[in-house]
Amino acid sequence: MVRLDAVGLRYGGGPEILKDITFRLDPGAFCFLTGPSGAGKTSLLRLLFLALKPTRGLISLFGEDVTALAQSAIPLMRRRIGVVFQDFRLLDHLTTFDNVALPLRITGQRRETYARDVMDLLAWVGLAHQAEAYPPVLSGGEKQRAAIARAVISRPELLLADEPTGNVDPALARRLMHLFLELNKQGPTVFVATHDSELIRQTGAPALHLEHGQLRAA
Amino acid sequence: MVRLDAVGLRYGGGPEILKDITFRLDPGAFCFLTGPSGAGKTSLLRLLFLALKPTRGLISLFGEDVTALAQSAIPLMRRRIGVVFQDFRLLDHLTTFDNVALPLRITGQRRETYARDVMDLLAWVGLAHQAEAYPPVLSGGEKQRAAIARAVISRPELLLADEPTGNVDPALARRLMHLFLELNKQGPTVFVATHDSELIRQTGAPALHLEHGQLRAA
Amino acid sequence: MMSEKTGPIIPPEAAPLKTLTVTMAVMCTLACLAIGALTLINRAVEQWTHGLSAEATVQLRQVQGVDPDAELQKLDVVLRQTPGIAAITVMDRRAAAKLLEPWLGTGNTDDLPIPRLVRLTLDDAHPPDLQALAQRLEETVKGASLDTHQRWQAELAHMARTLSTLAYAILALIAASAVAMVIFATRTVLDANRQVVDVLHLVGAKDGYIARQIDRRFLATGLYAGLIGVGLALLVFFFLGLSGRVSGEGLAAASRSLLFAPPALALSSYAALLAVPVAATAIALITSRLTLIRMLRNVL
Amino acid sequence: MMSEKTGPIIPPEAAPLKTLTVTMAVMCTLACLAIGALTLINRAVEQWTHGLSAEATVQLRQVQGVDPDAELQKLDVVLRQTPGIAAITVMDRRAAAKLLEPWLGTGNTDDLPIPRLVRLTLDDAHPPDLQALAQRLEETVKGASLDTHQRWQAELAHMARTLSTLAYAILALIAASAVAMVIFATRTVLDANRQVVDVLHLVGAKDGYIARQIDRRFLATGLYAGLIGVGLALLVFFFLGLSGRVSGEGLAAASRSLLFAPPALALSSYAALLAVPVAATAIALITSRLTLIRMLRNVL
Ligand SMILES: Nc1ncnc2c1ncn2[C@@H]1O[C@H](COP(=O)(O)OP(=O)(O)OP(=O)(O)O)[C@@H](O)[C@H]1O
Ligand SMILES: Nc1ncnc2c1ncn2[C@@H]1O[C@H](COP(=O)(O)OP(=O)(O)OP(=O)(O)O)[C@@H](O)[C@H]1O
Ligand SMILES: [Mg+2]
Ligand SMILES: [Mg+2]
Repeated sequence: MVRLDAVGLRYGGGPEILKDITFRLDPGAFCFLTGPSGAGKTSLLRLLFLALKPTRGLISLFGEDVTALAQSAIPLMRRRIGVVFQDFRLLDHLTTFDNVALPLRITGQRRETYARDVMDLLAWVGLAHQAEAYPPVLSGGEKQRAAIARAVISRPELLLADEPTGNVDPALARRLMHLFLELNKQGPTVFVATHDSELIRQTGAPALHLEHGQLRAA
Repeated sequence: MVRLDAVGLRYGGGPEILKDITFRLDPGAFCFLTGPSGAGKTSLLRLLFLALKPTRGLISLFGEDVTALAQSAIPLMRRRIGVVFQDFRLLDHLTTFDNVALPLRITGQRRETYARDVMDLLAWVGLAHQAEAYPPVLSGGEKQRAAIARAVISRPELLLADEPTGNVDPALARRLMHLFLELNKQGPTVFVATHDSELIRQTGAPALHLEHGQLRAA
Repeated sequence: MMSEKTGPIIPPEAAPLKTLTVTMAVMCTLACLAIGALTLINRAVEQWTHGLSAEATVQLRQVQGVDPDAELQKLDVVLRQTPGIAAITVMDRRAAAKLLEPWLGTGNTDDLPIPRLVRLTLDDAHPPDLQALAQRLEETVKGASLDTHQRWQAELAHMARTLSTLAYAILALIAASAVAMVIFATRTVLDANRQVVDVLHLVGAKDGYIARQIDRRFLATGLYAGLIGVGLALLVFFFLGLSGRVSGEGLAAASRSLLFAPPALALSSYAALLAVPVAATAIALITSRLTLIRMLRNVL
Repeated sequence: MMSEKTGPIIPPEAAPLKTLTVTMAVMCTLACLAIGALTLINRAVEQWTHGLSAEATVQLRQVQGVDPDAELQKLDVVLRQTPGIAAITVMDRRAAAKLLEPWLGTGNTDDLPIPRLVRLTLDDAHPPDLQALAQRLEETVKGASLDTHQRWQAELAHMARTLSTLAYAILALIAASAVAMVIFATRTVLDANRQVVDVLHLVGAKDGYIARQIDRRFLATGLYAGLIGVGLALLVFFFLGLSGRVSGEGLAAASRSLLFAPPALALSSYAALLAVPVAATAIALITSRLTLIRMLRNVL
């Protein structure tokens, strides 16, 4: 599913953020990623959703070598991956509904075909009443939930989540983690970066620890 | 210091988010604010740093009635308040150093007079090596620490922090909370909204709980 | 409760596009004025050169002691022998005097020795050898001289060339600055929406899809600007047409002749004016699309 | 390691300002061309009307059976008796014949009864009653008529008025669209930096401080655009001046006369051209500042 082999990453001429990262996620796996602030968790996830090319090493997704991918094949590969960004990245000029529906809309689907699904998902994350609200008026936790909904709406084969519960209370965090586990049972691989050790403990899933550019099991 | 009297708030024609909020913070107090996502914590803080006017009720800061404040007096009042925004609000085109120095710079101070202070503070929050970096290349936790540094650089009389530790690991969160406590000892009143009940427990400071628009001691 | 419309993928508030619309509308107005001027110049040059090259004048001065009517007879004979002359018109005294009016006043000119004028209509297909004719006339008819209008023609052609060059230069300047403006505006729109474009890329949108969302706006902008420009220009021509006296010459009459020409001419000048919105739309669409594709490809 | 420069408070990449610079430069060029045209028109009108109103011409036709020289004597007497005439110049036959050349050719004109022309220079301060003079001449001198050039003057004045109106209209159009563009550009810059402005407000910056950070850019934009515009316009005049023949009339000569006028005239026309960058800077600065202050006040 996901395979990294001796991957190294440096930004520009800076120090190497990731050094010799080697790991694999099997299809249907559920895995956490932890590590201190600035360790490179977001950078690692960026490599996985093709927003960044590694300085060295090999990354393969769904059995394809990502570094050899043609420019035109990137969008199609990205549609198989759902991402919850640490900073949400919602579009301020679209309603919560339209934001969540975006991954479906850009594939050319019509509103009628997805409206039901989107509303159901919004209800699950507790945002049904905010479907017509624009992101600037959402609370921090509501934005985070909208970002999660957008990441899972297209039933991706790989779900990457970056600190998806930093802005919600512990009860809601458990509920969202439950959503990820539910989803994971239906097939997708899930990879979650988080600082919340309590949450990792409760979920009972394996965690990888990133520090000084090295990855080890936590 | 801070006094709210029967304050109510609704956005546009929506429901009342805050109902009859009445509380006071004495000079030198340290207080947490908790509550579920969407309860109105950020809205309450917005009232306190004058980004919002209450629909009804009375707010007074530093002994002055805020609702009667002249437009031209608002900037001067804001300079006495430091704010850590939930979404950081750093300026992407300025370096971390310049971002942190902003509150001093807009009062007309010259770089020579504040450069030392800014660098010392950056070192304390662990960002000295990123002083010349721009926010888009900072990690989530680094941005949050820069936002905290900007809020405290001008030694405000009132410090408001909105979920200031959502993106950092527990160890760093304790360190940052320690910074707030240190600062608090030197005079300023500190008011922190957070979901992290663990942190509240460790700090041992009183907490107010906001739910269904009502405030009560936690 | 839920609205049934999906929002536009690129934010609609597009101040750079408003600036572009205003700017391009002004540019289009000026382009139309330049095209109007070009049309008038070309039309006038055509009339003049056609009229002038199809015509020549023989002037017969009175020479002391020579019978003008006898000389006129001789002249007539020579002209009739020359091949390539389609018609010969002898202007009567009154017509000739009228031409001299600015100098002699409108008073009684009966007692003045006005030169006789003979207008020659030349055969367009087989024009006569005018130089030979001039020499022959000088030799055989006393006081006769041939005016071929050639100096006039050269002067007019030179002036027309200068004016046309100026008009074309203005059109080129306008087109070039329109292209520059569209490039800048496209960049501005893209910069203002950098975050939106990033997110679209990250959720798997293709470059072509994103470009289509944006250049649609530029198409509309170019079209509006062009139509506004043509409208303004027509208004300008209309008011210029009103401003002069009805029978007057110059700017006013010229503007009127642009607006109310005979159908065939009107068709061509209106077509030239309508080329402006078409060109504006094309410039806006093509320039923005090329800029977009190039810029989007540079973002990973 | 640490750089010693603080960054600008408003992000420097300002594509809307580049668009504005290009646009305003083109506008300024056109404004300069319009001002050049206005200067030429005004200068020509001044010369013409001054020349024309300070002058009149008496034309003395030859009448059968009347001695022209005797009539010329009578004319001279009448003119000398009329107050308000500063000078009397009798044009000799050659000069008069030269004026008729287009009609009579350059040949020998000795045998033609050319009318005699007498040019009157009028006393500007106390001009004579021209109507009374005309009547008196008609009564006393056979074949004499007074040409006061009044019809010409009216024609010229009308044409000049039309052209000046056109030029002023173009200037007004340019100024108005410049104001509109600056307003739009200011909005664009403010919209593009809405987040920055919000943050500045929230850390306690005053409206005036924020406005100063932005309108500084507009000042520079206006100044650059104006200078580029003047430069381009001078180039246009220069090439127009080159395009015509050296002794020629019309556009080329007019352009040359603008560029290389005698010092006093040159000073005034260069001053008029330099008013363009000043106006552009003023428009940019004042419009953007007013727009900024109004827009910033509407943000809490
Ligand atoms: N585009 C970039 N250019 C240069 N350096 C970058 C860039 N993005 C991130 N970095 C640097 O790389 C390091 C790792 O950043 P990253 O965002 O991956 O950390 P993280 O583990 O996600 O931290 P956090 O928990 O605080 O979000 C940081 O020091 C950051 O400043
Ligand atoms: N500008 C606004 N206009 C309309 N509604 C708003 C606006 N800002 C916030 N709201 C709504 O008010 C409610 C409270 O929002 P607020 O941001 O205060 O919550 P919060 O307690 O900070 O939540 P969180 O813990 O998720 O950050 C939310 O339902 C939100 O959608
Ligand atoms: Mg991160
Ligand atoms: Mg909040």
